[in-house]
Amino acid sequence: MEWLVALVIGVLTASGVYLTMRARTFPVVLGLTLLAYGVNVFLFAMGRLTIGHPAVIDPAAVNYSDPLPQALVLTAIVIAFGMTAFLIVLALKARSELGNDHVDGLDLAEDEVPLKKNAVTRAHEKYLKLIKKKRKE
Amino acid sequence: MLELVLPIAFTLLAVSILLCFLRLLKGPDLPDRLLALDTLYINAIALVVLFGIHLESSLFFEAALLIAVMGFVGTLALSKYLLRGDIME
Amino acid sequence: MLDWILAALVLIGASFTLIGSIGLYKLPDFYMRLHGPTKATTLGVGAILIASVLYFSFKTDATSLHETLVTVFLFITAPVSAHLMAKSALHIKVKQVERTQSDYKI
Amino acid sequence: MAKSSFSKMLPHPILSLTLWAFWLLLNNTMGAGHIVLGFFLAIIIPLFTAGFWPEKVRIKAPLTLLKFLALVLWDILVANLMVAKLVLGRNDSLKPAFFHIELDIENSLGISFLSNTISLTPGTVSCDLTADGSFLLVHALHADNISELVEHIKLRYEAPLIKVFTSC
Amino acid sequence: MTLLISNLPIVTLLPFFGAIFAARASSYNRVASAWVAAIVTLLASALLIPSSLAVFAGETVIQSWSWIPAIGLEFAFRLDGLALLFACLILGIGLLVILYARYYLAAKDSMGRFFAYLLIFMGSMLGIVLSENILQLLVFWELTSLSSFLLISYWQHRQDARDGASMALVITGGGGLALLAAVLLLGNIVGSYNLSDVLAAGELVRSDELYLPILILFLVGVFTKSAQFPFHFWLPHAMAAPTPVSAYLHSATMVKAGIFLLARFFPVFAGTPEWTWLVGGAGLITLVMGAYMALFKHDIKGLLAYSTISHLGLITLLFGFGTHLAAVAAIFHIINHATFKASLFMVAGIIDHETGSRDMRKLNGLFKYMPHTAVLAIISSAAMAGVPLLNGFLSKEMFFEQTVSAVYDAPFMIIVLILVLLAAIFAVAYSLRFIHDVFFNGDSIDLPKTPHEPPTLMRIPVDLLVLICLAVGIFPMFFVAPMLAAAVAGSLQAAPPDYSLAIWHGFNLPLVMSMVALALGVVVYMLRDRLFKWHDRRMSDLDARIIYHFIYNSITTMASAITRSFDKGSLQNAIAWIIGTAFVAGVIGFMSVASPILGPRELLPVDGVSIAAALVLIGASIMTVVFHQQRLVALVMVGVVGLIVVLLFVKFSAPDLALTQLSVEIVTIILLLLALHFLPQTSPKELGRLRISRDVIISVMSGVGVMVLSMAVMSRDFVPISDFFLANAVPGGGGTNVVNVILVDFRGTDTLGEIVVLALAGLGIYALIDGLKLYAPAHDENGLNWCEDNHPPIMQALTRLLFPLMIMVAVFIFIRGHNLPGGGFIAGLIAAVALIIQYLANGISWTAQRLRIDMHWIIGIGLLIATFTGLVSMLLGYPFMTTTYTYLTWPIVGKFEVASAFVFDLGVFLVVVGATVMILVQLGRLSDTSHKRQQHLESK
Amino acid sequence: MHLAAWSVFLPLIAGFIVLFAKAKGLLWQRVLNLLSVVVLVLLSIVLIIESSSGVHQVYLLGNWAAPFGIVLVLDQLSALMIAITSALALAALIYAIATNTDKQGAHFHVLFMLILFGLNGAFLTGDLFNLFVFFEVLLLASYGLLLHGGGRLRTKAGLHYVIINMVGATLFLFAVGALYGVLGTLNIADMATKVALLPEQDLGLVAAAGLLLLVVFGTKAALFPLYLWMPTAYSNTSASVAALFAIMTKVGLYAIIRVHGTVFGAEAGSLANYHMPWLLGLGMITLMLAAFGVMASRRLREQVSYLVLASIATMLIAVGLNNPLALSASFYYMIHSTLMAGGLFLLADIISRGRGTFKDRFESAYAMPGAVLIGAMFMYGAIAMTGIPPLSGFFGKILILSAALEHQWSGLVLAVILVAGFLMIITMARTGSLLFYKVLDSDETHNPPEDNDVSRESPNRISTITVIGLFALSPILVIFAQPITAFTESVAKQQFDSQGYIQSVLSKQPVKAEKE
Ligand code: NA
Ligand code: NA
Repeated sequence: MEWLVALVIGVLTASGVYLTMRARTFPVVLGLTLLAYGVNVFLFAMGRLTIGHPAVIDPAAVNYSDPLPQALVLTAIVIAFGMTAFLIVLALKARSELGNDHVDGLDLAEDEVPLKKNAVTRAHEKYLKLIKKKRKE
Repeated sequence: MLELVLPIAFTLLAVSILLCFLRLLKGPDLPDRLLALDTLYINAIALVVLFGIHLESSLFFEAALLIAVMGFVGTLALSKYLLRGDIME
Repeated sequence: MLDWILAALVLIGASFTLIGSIGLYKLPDFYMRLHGPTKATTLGVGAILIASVLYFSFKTDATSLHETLVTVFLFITAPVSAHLMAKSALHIKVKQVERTQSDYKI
Repeated sequence: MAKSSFSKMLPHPILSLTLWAFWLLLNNTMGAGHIVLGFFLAIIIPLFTAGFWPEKVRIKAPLTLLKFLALVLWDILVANLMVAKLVLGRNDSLKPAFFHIELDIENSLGISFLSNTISLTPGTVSCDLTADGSFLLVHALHADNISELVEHIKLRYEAPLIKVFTSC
Repeated sequence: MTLLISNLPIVTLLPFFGAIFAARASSYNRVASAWVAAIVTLLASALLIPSSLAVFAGETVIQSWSWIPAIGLEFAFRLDGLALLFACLILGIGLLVILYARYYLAAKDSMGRFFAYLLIFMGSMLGIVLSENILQLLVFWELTSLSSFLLISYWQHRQDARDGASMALVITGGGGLALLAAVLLLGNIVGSYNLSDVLAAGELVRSDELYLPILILFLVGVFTKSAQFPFHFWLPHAMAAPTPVSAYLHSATMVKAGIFLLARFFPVFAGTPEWTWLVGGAGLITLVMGAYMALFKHDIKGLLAYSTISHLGLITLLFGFGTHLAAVAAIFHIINHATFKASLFMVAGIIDHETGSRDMRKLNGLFKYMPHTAVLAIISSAAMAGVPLLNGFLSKEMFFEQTVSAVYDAPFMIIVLILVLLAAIFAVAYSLRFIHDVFFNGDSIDLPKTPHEPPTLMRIPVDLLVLICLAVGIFPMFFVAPMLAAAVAGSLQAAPPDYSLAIWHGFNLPLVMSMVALALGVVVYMLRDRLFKWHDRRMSDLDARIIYHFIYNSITTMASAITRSFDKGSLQNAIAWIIGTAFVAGVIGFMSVASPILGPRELLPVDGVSIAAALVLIGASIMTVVFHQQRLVALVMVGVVGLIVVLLFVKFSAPDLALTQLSVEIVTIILLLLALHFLPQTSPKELGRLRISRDVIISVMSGVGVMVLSMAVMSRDFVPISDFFLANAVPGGGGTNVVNVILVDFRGTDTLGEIVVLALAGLGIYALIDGLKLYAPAHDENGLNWCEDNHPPIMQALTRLLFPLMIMVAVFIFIRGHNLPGGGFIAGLIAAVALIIQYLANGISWTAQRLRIDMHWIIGIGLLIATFTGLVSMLLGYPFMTTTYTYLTWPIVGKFEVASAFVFDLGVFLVVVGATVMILVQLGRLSDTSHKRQQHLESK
Repeated sequence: MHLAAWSVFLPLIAGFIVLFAKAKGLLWQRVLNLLSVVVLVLLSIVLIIESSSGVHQVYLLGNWAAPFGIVLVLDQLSALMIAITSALALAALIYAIATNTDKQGAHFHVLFMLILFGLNGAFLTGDLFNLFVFFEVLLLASYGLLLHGGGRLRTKAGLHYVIINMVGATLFLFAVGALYGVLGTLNIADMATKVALLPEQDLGLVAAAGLLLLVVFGTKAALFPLYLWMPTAYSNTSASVAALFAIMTKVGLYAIIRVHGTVFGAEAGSLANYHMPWLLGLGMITLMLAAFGVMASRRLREQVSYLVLASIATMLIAVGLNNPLALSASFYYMIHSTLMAGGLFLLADIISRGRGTFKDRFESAYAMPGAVLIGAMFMYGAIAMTGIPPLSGFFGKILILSAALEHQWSGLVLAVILVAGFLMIITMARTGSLLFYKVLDSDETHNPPEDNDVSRESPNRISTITVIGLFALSPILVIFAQPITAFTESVAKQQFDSQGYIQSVLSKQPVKAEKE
C-alpha cells in the first residue's frame, strides 16, 4: 500500500510541478493546488499509514494513527487555501494591470501559438481599446 | 456472510469508480465530465459508508454526510458557470 | 438472518451503484447518461445506508439512524444537480441522439 | 401581541420541529443534554435564517405528504430496477424523449419537489423550468408514449403536491 | 594636558569637523569658508607643534585607544619623522592652496563645497600619515580616494571632470582594496595591525610564504595611488579638477600617499630581489615614460601631470634600489618635488585664470603681460629640470649618484643608467618648453581674455614656494637637514646613513650626467617640431586609457550579459531553478551518507478499491496536465483529484482531514470558477519543445524524488512524540479527538497563526479587489449568449431549504469537534459553504440584504476571541494559550464539559466563516462592478 | 519571558484593533500603529538587555513542555532580530505615513502589524512547524504589503513573489515532513538531540531533508540560484514596504542559523556543519552575481535591490565561514546593512519622486529639488552600503574578512568580497554621477516640460528626516564599534553553544497547577 501512496504523492508532485512551470496564471494555480495535495498527502504519510485506527481516544482501541501529522496537514490545508485564494485574485489583478494572463505579462510568449480569436477575445480587445482611449482623455 | 460480501461489494464499487473515470476522460462535453464527477461523489458516499461497516466504525459517517451535503455544490457551481459564466451575481 | 439481510443490502447497494456508473459509461448521449447516476446511485447508496443503519443498530447497543440524513440530503441535492447539469447542457447545446423525440428543439 | 412575538420567536415552527429532529438524528442520541441543546438550536437557527425564507411554508395536508413520500420511495425502487434493465440492455433500442409538462402547481417549493421527484423516479429527469414557471422540460430515457407519461406525472406527483403546498 | 596625549587624533579629525563648518559658512559669506579652512589648518599645525618637538628629540609619539579589539583595530596615531614630514607638507602646502584657491574660484563656484571637500581630503591625508594602526590607515586611505573623486568632479557639469573623477576613483579605490587585502594578510602574519609591531616584524614577513602575494597586493595599492605604471593614466585625466586641487592632491600630497607607504613599509618589505624588481621596475618605466609623454602635451596641466608621474617614478625607483641611501634621496626628492610642482601648478592655474586657456599652442609671449609670474615659473621649472642652486638639483644629483652606485654593484644596471639619463634629458626639455612655449615664443593666438598679473594674494603662495625652492637649493643644511634626518630615521626605523647635503660634491659622474642632461635637453627641445610630428604619427595611439576603457566596458558588458541571462525576469525560469536546486539538494543530501533507500518496516497489503482510487487519482492528475489548456476541464480534473484525496484520508484513519479536505475542495472550486470567468478559457499552445522537455524532466525528477523520499520514510520505523498526545489528550486537554486537541491545545499557536493567515488572505484579497475592474464577457467563448435565467428557481428553492439544515450540521460538527472528528475549522467551512450556496442560488444583493454583517467584523471578533482565550491564562499566571476544562452537571442536561479550548475554537470558526465568505463574495461582486464599468465605457 | 511573548502578541492584538479602528478613520489607525511600533521598539530594547545575561529564556505556549508543545525561545540573537525589525518598522511606518503610502489601498496598517506578528513569531519560535506557520503569516502579510498601491510592474513582481513563495512553502513542508518522519519530532532542540543519536542508515534522509530546508531558507535569504524573485520584488514595491522588506531576507538567514545551526551543529555527528560549505560557496557566487547585477541595473531601485542582495550574500559567506568571529561579524554586518538598506530604499524613492517623469531610471534628468542635500545623502548611503570607509559597511566587511583569514578558502573569500566590493563602488560612483552631476540643463534646448515640472516632488521634510535617522545609525555603529562588536560576539558565542539552547528548551518545566 505504501508504494501506492508514494506513487500518488509522486504523480501529484510531478503534475503540480509541471503546471506550476506553465506560462499562464490559471494553470499555475491548478499546479500549486495539485502540489499542495501532494505535499499534504506526503506530510500525512510521514506519520506512517494506518488503516482503521483514527486518533480518537476509545477505551477499546488498541492503537492509533499518528495524530500529529494530521494536525499539521489540517493547518497546511488551511494555509494553502488562503494562499491559493490570494493568488487567484492576484492573477485577476495581474490580468487587469498587465492586460493578459501571462505570468511575465507578455501578450504572447515566443514559444506560444496565438489562439484563434473567438467572440470573447474580440470583445475583450475592443474593451481594452476603449479603456486606452479613456485613459488618454 | 458480510465478510464474504464486502470484498465483492468493494470490487463492484472499484469498477464503478473506474467507469466514472473513463467517462470523465472521454467527455466529450463538459457536462459529461461534470456528471462523471458528480457520480464519483455519490460513489464516494457509498464507499465511505461501506468502509465504516467494514471497520465497524462510525467515525467516518460525517465524511459521508458532508459529501452528501456539500458534494453537489461543485456541480452546482460548474453548471451555473456554463449557464451564466458568472456564478455569483 | 440479519447477516443475510445485511449482505443482500450491501450487495444490492454496490450493484446499483455500479449500474449507475455503467449507465454513465455506456449510454449514447449526455441526457440519457444523466439517468444512470441520478437513479441507480440513489438506491445504491440508499441500500448501503440502510445496511449501515441495521448494522450499527444491531452490532452496537445504540440505535443508529443518522445515516438517514445522508439519504435526505442526497434526495434533495442529487436531483438539483441533475437538473442544473441538464439545463446547462441544453444551454450549451450538447448533442442528443438523432432518435430523441422532442417537442423541443435545441 | 403575544402571538406576533411568538411568531417572531418561532418564524417557522415546522422548520424548528424538523431541525430538532434533525439534531437528534445527527447526534444519533436521545440523551437529555442533546434534547435541550437541540431545542435551543431549533429556535435559534430559524431566527438567524428567517430572512432566507421569504414566504411562510405551510403544509396543509401532512398526511398527504407522508403518503406522497412513501409513494415516491416505492417509485424510486421501481425506477431503479427499470433503469437498471434499460441500462444493462441494448441501448440502441431506447427511445429517449424531451417533452414539456404544463404545470398547475404554483408554489416554488412545490415545483422544486415535483422536479426532484421527477428526477428521482422512473426514467425521467427534469431539465428546465421555463422562466414563468409554467412548463417543466423533462427528458425521458425511454418513452413509448409521451402524453401518457405526462399524464402519469401530473396525476401521480403533481396532484398530491398541489394539495400539500399552498402558495402565498 | 589631555590635549597633549590626544593631539594627534584631534589634528586628524579637526579638518573633518572643519569641513562641516566650511560647508555651512559659505551661506553667510562667500569667503568665510576659506577662512574656516585656513583657521582649521593653522590650528591643526599649532596642535602638532608639541609632538613635533618630541620627534625632533628622537621620540616616536604614539597615542592609542581600543576600538574593535576582536580584530586588532585600534584608534591609534603615531608621529615620527616621516609622519611629521608629510604632515608638514599636507598642512603647509594645504594652507597655501587654500589661500590660492580663495582667489582662483570663480563667482559661480560654490566655495563651501570646495573647501569642505578640501578639508575632508586634508584630514584623510593626515590620517594616513599619522595612523599607527594600519587598518585605520586604510580607512583614511580610501577616504582620500573618495575626496579626490569629489574634488576632481567639482565642476560636475563637465563631462571630462566626471570621467576623470570616476577613473581616478576606479583606479585608486581598486588599489585601496588590494591594499586592504595586503594589510589583512600582513596583520595576520604579524599578529597585530599596529605599525610598531609590523615594522619590527620585517624578517618574519619577508620569510613568509605569502610574502610575494602580499607584496604585489601592497604595490598595487601604492602604484595606483602614486600613478605608477601601469596605473598612471588616471592622473592626467584628474587634471579636469580645479587647479588648486591639482596642485595639492595630484602633485604635492595625495599621489605621494603611495610613496609614503613605500617609505613607511620600507623596513618590512624592502631588501629582497622581488622588491627591487617590482618597485624599481615600475619606477623606472614610469620615470621614463612620464618624462617622454610630458614633452608632447600641449596642455600645460597635462605637461605637469606627466612630469609628476615621471618624478613619482623617480622616487619609486629610488625606493626600489632598496638601499638606505637611496631611501634618503627618495625622501629628499619628495620634499623638493612637492614644492616646485605645487608652485608650477599654481602658475598654470594663474595662466589659465588670467588668459582663459592652457593650450601651449595658443599661449605665447606671456612674459610681457605677467613678468612676475613668469619669473616664478622660470625658477620652479629650473628646479624641476635640475638646475643647480635649486632644490631639484640636489635631489637629482643624489638620484644619479644612487643609480651610478647601483651600476657598480651590478654592471647590467647600465641600462638603467642610460634610461635615467634619457628621462633627465626629457625633463629638461619639457621644463624648457613650459617656460619658452608659454612666456616667450612670439605672441598669443586667440586668447579669450587679455592676460595680466593675478591678484597679489593669489601670487603670494607661489612666491613662498619658490622661495623654499631657492632656500633649500642654496642652504640645504639649514633649511631641510633636520627635517630630512628625522624623516629618514622614521622611514628606515634605524639611524640614517651618512649622506651629504652639500651643493658641491666635486666634479663627479652625477654632475656630468646633470650637465649632459641639461645640454641634450635643450637640443631635444630645439628639435621639438620634428619630434611632435613623429610622436603624432607613431605614438599618439599609445594610451593606457584605451585599455582601461576596454576592460571597464568589457566588465560592464559581461556583468549585464550575466545578469540578464540569469535574471531574465521570467517566473518559469525562477521556478525551474528553485525546483531543480531542491531536487539536487535532496539527492546530494541523501547520497552524502551511505543510507539504504528502504527500511525494514512491514508494509500494508494492497486492495482493489485502493488501486482503483489511485488509478483515478493518478489519471485525473495527469489529465489535469494534459488538459491544462482547456481550463474548465482541468478544473474538473482537479476536483476529482481532491475527492480521491478525501477518500485517501478516510482510508488511512484521518477523518478530520477528510472533512477538511472536502470542504476546502468545494470552496476552492467555487473560488477558481469565480476567477476563471474573468480569465481566458484556454491557454495558447506551447511550441517550445526544449522548454517543455526541460519542464517534463524537472517534474518527473521531482516526482520520483518525492516518491522515493516518502517511500524511504514510510518503510522505516520511528518513535514519534505523538504517544504523549494520545496519553494526554483526555487527562490534559479534555478531549478524545486527539487531532483536535492538538490543534486547539497542544499546538494552539499553530492554529492561531493559521487563522491569522486566513484573515490576512481575506484582508489582502479585499485590498486587491478594491477598485479592480475587469472585463466580464457578455457571452461565452462560442459567442453564445448567457442563459437568461440567472437564478434557476428550483435551485433557489431547494438551497434555501438546505440553509438551516447546513447550519445545523455546522453546529453539530463544531460542538463535537473536541471529542470526535470535526471542530471549528471544518464547521466554519460548512457554514461558509451554506452561506455561499445562498449567494450562488439567490444572488449577491438578495443574500446581502438578509445578511447584514460586515465580514471584517466577524474576522476581527474571531481573532479577538481566539487571542483573548490565550491571554486569559496569562492573567492566571499560566503561559499564553494554556487551556483548562471542567465538567459541569446541570439538571436535565446532565454532565457536560466546558473547555476554554472550545472558546478558542469558536474564534477559529468565526475567522473561517468571515474570511471565506469575504473572499468569495468580494470576488463575486467583481462582475457587478465590471459590468457597470463596461456599460459606462460603451455608453460613451 | 512574558515580555518576549508580548513582542509576538502585541502586534497581533494591535493588528485587529487597527482593523476595528478602520471605522474610525485613517488617523486613528496611524496613531495606533505608530504607538504600537514605538512600544515594540522599547520592548525590543528591554529584550536585548534581558537576554544579555546569556541565558536562554524559554516560554512554554499552552503550558506544555517541549518537545510536545510549542516553545518560544528568547536568546540574544532573537532579541537582536526583533530589535532590528522594530527599528526598521518604525522608519518604514513613518515614511509611509509621511508620503501617504498608506492611503493608496486598503488595510495597510493591519497588514503592517500582522507582518510584525509573523516576523517576531518566526524569530522566537523553537518549533520547526510553527516556524512554517509564522513564515506563512509574514509572507501573506508581505504579499499584501508588496502589492499595496498596485501598478503594472508591482503586480507582476508580486505575482512572481507570491508564486515562488508558494513553491517555497511546499518545499518547506516536504522538508519538515521528512524530518518528522525520521526523527519523530518538530521541536528544533529535540531534533538536534535525535540527530546526534540517529543510526547511520537513517542519516541520509535527514541529510536530504536538511539540504531541502536549506533550499527553502536559501530562497528566503536570496541565495544563488534561488534569489531571482528578490530584485524585482524589492525594486517594484512601494518604498516603505521595500524598506521593511530589508528584514525579510534576514529571516531566511536567521532560520539557517537557528535551525541548521542547532540541528546540524557541532554535536550532529557525521552531519555536523555539513551545510556550511554550501553556504559559503553559494554565498560567494551570489555576491559576484549581485555585484554584476548592481552594474547591470537600469534603475536605481533595482540597483539598491542588488546592493541588498550583495549584503545578504556577504552575510551568508560570513555564516558559512563557521567560526564565532565570522558569525559575530555577520551580525554586525546585518545590523548595518539592514538599516542602511532600509534607508537607501526610502532615499531612492525620494530621488525618484524628485526626478518627475524620469523616475529612478538611469537617464539624465533635470536637477531635482533639494539636489544638494539629497545628493549628499545618496553618497552617504552608497558609501555605507558598498563598504567604503569611514562608515559601518567598511568595518563590517573588515570584520568578516579578518574572520575569513584562518579559513582554508581565505584567499578566495578575500578576492570575492573585495572584487565584488570594487565593482559596486565604481558602479555607485557612476550612478551618483549620473543622478546628481549629469543633469539636463534646463536653460538650453531641453526646457523641462511644464507638466514635468509639476510632477517633480520636493523632498518631504519628515521623509528626509526618516532617512537621515536611519543613516545616522551607521556612524554610531562605527564609533561604538567596541561595545557593539562585544555584543555581537556574545550573540555569536551563544549561537555556537547549541547545547545551551537544547538544554534550556528541553529542561523547561510547565507551570504547576496551584492547589485548590
Ligand atoms: Na458575480
Ligand atoms: Na548553534
